[in-house]
Amino acid sequence: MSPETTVGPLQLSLALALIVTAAATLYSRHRLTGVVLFLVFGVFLSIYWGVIGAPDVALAEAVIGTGVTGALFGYTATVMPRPAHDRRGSIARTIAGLAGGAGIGAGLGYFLTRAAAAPPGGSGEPVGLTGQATAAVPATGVEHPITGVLLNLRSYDTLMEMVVLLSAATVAVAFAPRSDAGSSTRGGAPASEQRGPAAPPIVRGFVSLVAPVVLLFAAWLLFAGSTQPGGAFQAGAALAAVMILVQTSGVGRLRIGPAMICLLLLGVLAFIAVGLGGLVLGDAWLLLRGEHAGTVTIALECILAVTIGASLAAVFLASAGRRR
Amino acid sequence: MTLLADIVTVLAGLAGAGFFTAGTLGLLRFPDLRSRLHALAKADSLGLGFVSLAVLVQADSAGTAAKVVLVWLLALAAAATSAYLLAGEERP
Amino acid sequence: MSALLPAAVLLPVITALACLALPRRAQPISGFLGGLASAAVNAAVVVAVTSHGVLEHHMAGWAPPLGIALRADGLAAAFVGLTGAVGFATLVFAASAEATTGRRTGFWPLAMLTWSGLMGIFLAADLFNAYVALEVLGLSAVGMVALGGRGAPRAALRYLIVAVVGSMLLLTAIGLVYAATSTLDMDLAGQRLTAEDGWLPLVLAATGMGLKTALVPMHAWLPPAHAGSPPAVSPLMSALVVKGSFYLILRLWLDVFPRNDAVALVLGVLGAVAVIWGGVLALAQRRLKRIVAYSTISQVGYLFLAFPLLNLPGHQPAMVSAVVAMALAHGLAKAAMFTAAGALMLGTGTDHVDGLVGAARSEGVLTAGMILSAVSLIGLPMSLGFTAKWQYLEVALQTGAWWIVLVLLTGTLLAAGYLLRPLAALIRDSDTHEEVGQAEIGPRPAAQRWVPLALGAMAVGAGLFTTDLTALTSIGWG
Amino acid sequence: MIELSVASLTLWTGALLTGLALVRLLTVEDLIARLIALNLTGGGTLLILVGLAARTEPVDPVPQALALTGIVITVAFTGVGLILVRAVDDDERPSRSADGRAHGHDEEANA
Repeated sequence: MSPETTVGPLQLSLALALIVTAAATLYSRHRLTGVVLFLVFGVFLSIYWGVIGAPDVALAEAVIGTGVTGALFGYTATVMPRPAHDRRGSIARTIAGLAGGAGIGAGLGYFLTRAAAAPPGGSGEPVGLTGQATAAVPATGVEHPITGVLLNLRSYDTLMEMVVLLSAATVAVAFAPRSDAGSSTRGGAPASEQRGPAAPPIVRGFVSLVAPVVLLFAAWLLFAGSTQPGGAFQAGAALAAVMILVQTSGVGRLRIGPAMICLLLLGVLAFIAVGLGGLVLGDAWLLLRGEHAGTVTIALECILAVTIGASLAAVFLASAGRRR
Repeated sequence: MTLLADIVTVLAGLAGAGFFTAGTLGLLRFPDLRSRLHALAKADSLGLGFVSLAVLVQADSAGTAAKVVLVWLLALAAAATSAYLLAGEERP
Repeated sequence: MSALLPAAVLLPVITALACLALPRRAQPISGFLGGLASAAVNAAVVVAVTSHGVLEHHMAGWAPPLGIALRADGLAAAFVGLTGAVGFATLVFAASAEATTGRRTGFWPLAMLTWSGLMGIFLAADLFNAYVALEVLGLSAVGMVALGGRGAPRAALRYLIVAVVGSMLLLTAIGLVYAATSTLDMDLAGQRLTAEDGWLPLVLAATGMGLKTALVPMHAWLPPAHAGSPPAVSPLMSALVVKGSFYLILRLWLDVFPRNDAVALVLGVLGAVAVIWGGVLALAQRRLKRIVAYSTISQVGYLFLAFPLLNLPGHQPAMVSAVVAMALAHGLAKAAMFTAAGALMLGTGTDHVDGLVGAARSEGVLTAGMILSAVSLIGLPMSLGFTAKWQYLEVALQTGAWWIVLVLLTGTLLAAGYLLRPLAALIRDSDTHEEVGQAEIGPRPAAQRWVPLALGAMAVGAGLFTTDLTALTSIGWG
Repeated sequence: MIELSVASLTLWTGALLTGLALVRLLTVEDLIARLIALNLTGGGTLLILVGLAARTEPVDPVPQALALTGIVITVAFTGVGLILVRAVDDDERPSRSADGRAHGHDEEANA
């Protein structure tokens, strides 16, 4: 599905569905309908990414953008169903908002299309770094170009991105529910609150059935990443999904304790170690070439996946932990 | 062989589409939550079964076929559990 | 030698990891040591740039446009030095008492991550990498603001939304530059970007960074965030975090985007409005931390006031050193003022101006620190603030930009107004017939007294080294 | 169908999405609706990013890697946003969380 072909009915209908679901999500009356419509939007967006020839982004959007974000929103919206001051927006305001939004979007689209249509300044060669990037990928030890870019050509970007996740996890640790933060709980929270109310047996059965499958799926995603779409981020998010399922269904008991914090540190520490190794062995930070580059990348991806899973789970626990 | 496979795909696909439409009609027409859940859970799961069958026949390797069946089974389990949870919310 | 640059970004991250692993009691020690090491690396980078000129390090061994480069020229070295000085001083202040770091644990790792984000921006030579570093800075700054008292989470949430919208405008601009030049490296993009491709990304990036730097009319989020955050966080926010996004638009303006007089004028006018409007709002405030927060909005106006002058080819090197001097002066003086205000608030339990009457008698050193920082913020002679404004005046007079001269003078008067009023309250005795009682201040630890004085002295003393600062900022071009 | 390349369709969808979401982001009161609008703006911006650059035969891997990084950053911000929404909710509804105040007794540095 090369981007140059003209737009088929599938892409057009998906694009339309995206706009309509987005408008519905933005102007929904209740929080819960907003969250559910957001999930529908996420599904459409994942399919759209796949259809325009970006499978990695589609997978990431599905697992991270819709899966984990959906879980975060879903849980928070149900724990706080009614906003403190729910003002009924009138129909006129909704129409005005939609018109205004569409106007700004159209203006932005017009200027962007004009800018994109103009031939690239001066240099005649095709736009983008496709040629150079695909030529350089074999040296990175992985075949899939996206993973090659993420973990070798632009690995410093991915390291800083892990630092962003570390920052989010630190905020989660700071706002962990009191009973979790390991500090002396005054009078100790009631036992039931400690374990979280047990979900009905059918849910516990479903989770104990599905969790191993999703774990297997996460592992498969991780190792597929070197040859086809997949990789540490999607695998990490699938891992987080398992943790969230286990926590909410009461099958297991996760808390932001020393073990979780240890997992949070591991990923960035490993990445910096690889960076330092590149400096010591080669002559530049994060240098990763030669025959064992592939194995080091895979090992690093495993640790990154675990840390990404732990970070997203920590954020879920902090935002959805039972405090009341 | 492929002609037979194509015929099965087309028929199964149409049947699947039919059941999905039935499920959606049920959602729109039925009066209360529980009957809607009933319509959705049953019809859509069966529709997905037919669509999986349609895809199964075209699968090139056993691995892909197994994955399609796995997708269907997981979808069944998820549909049943979420329907149970939603039904549980509205105790009469 | 160039391997120093990634070390400057990653050492604070390693310290953050250590602080996250330790319980709250042990975090000040490890944070202090990590801050000391990071400040040493920052100093090493500044020395390396002054002796060796521009440093460049290709990450993972891939040269641009494929790989990512880190580059440190004179302009970057100046801001790296500012981060080292103000960052370390604030960490010393934070180590003095646990109350300075807010109710919850998390200040130390988040402060070090903010330091790492700042270094990531100052040393970035790749557009998308600068965006990711900006996100590290934004998210850890939001985290730090949220550690404050009652209103802090709501202010932090508002700041988060502002930070994300600003970054998304920048990301769209980066997409446009990549589409036009097929590279993400700043220098290569600068060479290839033509004027008719360049105006839209410039407008988007300038709006995004203006939003994150709280340029008027997009400033409403700043006072609750900076004033509401814990005493040790406010100096980091006003002195350093705000500089991160300003540095990015300055770097893009000088290296990537072609000349654009219209945008330069708009930024200059908005800067002028910010100087005056920020000053007027600061005059109206009754709480010390809010006065200092609104003063940030006014001082940021000075930074953006430089864009019309930056745009004139003949005067670019002089104007860049003027902007850098202004940024450094504001950084040092604002950190001194906010640490002093924080210490006073912890001592008296309130930061309302009337509650601080006569505090100078028992806290002379603290008040001296505030006076020195006021001298630099107002721009009285011999302080770095003064020499910065003097350089502005020189270029403005040469190019006949009279309105800038007028704004500079009005701004100085307004700054004098809103800063001297709280200082007067500190110094004068509470008259017998006034109902406002004498402020009793709990004894302040040594760090809370001497850090503001040290920073204030640096803000004033640095005025003597302006020629060295100009020499430093002109390394790499100009 | 309409003479329109996929890249510019992606561009137009991204632009419309960003426009709609930005306007709603600035006008809506409810915090969770704001975070949802933030996510939609993020999705729109990434569509623009890939739409602008994706005009080569195999889609250029670099913008895809950037979009992937963008998605992860958006989820990090959304997570922190939701943590803050819960913190705001705790602050502004002391009545409902009686024990919630139990841990808030230690001396607070007031704003």
